[in-house]
Amino acid sequence: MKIKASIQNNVTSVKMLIPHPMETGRRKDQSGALVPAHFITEVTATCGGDTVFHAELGPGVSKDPYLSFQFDGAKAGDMLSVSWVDSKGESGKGEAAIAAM
Amino acid sequence: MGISRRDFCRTVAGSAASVAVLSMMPGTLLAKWSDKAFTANELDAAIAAKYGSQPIEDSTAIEIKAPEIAENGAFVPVTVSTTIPGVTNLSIFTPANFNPLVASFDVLPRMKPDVSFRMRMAKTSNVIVIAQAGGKLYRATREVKVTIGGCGG
Amino acid sequence: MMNNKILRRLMPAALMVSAVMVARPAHATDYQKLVDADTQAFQSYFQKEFPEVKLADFANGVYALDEDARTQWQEMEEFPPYELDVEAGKALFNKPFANGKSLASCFPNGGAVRGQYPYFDEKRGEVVTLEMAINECRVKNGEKPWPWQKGDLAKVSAYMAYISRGQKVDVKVKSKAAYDAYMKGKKFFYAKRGQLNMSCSGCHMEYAGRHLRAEIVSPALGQTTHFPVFRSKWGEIGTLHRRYAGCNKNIGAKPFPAQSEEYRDLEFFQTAMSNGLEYNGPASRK
Amino acid sequence: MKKVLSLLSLLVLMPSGSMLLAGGCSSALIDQAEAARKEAAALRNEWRDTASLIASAKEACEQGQQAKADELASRALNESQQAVAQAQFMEKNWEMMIPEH
Repeated sequence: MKIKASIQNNVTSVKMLIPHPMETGRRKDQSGALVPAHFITEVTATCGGDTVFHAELGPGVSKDPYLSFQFDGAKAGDMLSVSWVDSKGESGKGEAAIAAM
Repeated sequence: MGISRRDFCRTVAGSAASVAVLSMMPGTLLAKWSDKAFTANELDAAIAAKYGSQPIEDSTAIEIKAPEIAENGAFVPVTVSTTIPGVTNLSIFTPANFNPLVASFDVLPRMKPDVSFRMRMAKTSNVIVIAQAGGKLYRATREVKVTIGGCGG
Repeated sequence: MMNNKILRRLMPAALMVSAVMVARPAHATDYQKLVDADTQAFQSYFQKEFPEVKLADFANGVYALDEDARTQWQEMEEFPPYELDVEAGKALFNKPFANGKSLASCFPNGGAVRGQYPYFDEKRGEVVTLEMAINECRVKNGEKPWPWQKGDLAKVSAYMAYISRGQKVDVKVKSKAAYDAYMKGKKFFYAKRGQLNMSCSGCHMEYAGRHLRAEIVSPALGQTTHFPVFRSKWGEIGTLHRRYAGCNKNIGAKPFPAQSEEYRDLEFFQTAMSNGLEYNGPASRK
Repeated sequence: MKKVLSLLSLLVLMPSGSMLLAGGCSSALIDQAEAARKEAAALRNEWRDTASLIASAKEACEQGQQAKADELASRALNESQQAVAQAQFMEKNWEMMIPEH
């Protein structure tokens, strides 16, 4: 996954792109068979021991989900950790240092 | 417009890390996913499953930034923000989708009630945002027209 | 309808065309000069059509012409979906072949060579595109070529375009053979084809910026600068020739294979028409 | 999809002689349409649906649906002839299509 985190006026802006098919379970493949549902259900971000972001997603979120949020109380150089789990129990994780703007 | 590669943050996504996360990830996190709300097929049922049945007040303090005409229903950029004090959750619904609940964001203490993401829209429909604050529910609605792509490349 | 259109244009155009054809200079023909004159006329067509749009902005396609679409596009560009492809393309570019070499060993300047393609290879007597060069490098090193339209080839092309951003489009036409290829591309661009009797120019010049059903038609100027593109409709990254094939299908013509002579000549012509603009691929499109 | 395409092209490529042997189907109209399609293809101006129209015509012919086969074949023939005329016209006149401002 790709994460961009930057801080300006004490507000940290986070943007992320998570490679994931986000299959709705309602799409048919070329042979006409239904592709089983497979989508990210939860995304969590932590910084300095605090959970600063928690989202629940459904199959209505676009393929390769893009998520953006803002939070307070971090400083440049702090690490932001992001993790996700999906409907099959698979998971992923990424990290980024918060850059000064 | 060019984004320098140097601006990209260092990312770690090794398989070892993934395994570690999987084992660290408490089962409660998975169980917590609001399955009833996400699998509901009707808007009202999805809202009720998410928040319980209670009155919803229309609010102008919720802003939905979304295109008037979506370039493509597979990637509709949406930004949701609110000035309602004490908001703890922002959820986005669209009634025309098979599952109306699209995403639900908890507004944690350090977080701003301001999120962006990209959603799928099956056809022209409303984007409905419910904000939860102090046990009350607030709602804003915005229509997005969805057309089918063709000669725009 | 065909006849109307011709009658409308027949007289002045025919005279001009024959004047050009008849005027044979005594010394060797300066093909570049002929091309440059075409480029100038082509670009001035768009500048007259859209006086408020800066020339360089045509590299941004339809988003140069439509505000609402531009806003959405800019939101996509906040964190464009092709960044994942650029990253994957970089890995593929540096990944060793079975013989220990890699794509990186075929291209100078770390692969930042987008600006050198397409070009006319005088020895081979044909137009060489970037995608072609990538696959030829693979074959030369004993690897199988990638499929032309999407996937790994498009990802590597996206990476190479990305690290080449800002390079100037500068297609050179120096010989009779190169000019012949250019003219084939030019003919392809202007000739009507298919069940709908439509041409590239009919839509992307005469209808650029206007609505075709719910779509706003993109201008032909700058179209080749931003490929490959992540197209929301595809849900993935794809090459210019994939888009050409899609356009041909839309007008009821049988598409040519990607990297066919037809599409390479078309790319050659179309890119020459954008001479002076900057390469800005990859891009996201709807 | 690929399979369908190659099947189609097989059908199209199959000479009418072998069709006779295989299905006992013969149609002058189909042969004419196929010849015209080839002419358009040689001019690099084949239309999108011609080949599949011919394939459907052959299929109908094989199944003894002569009227349907003729209808499809004449559509294909008409398309091919238009495609040839279009190519010939454009060959001479394409430069007049260059829009002027």
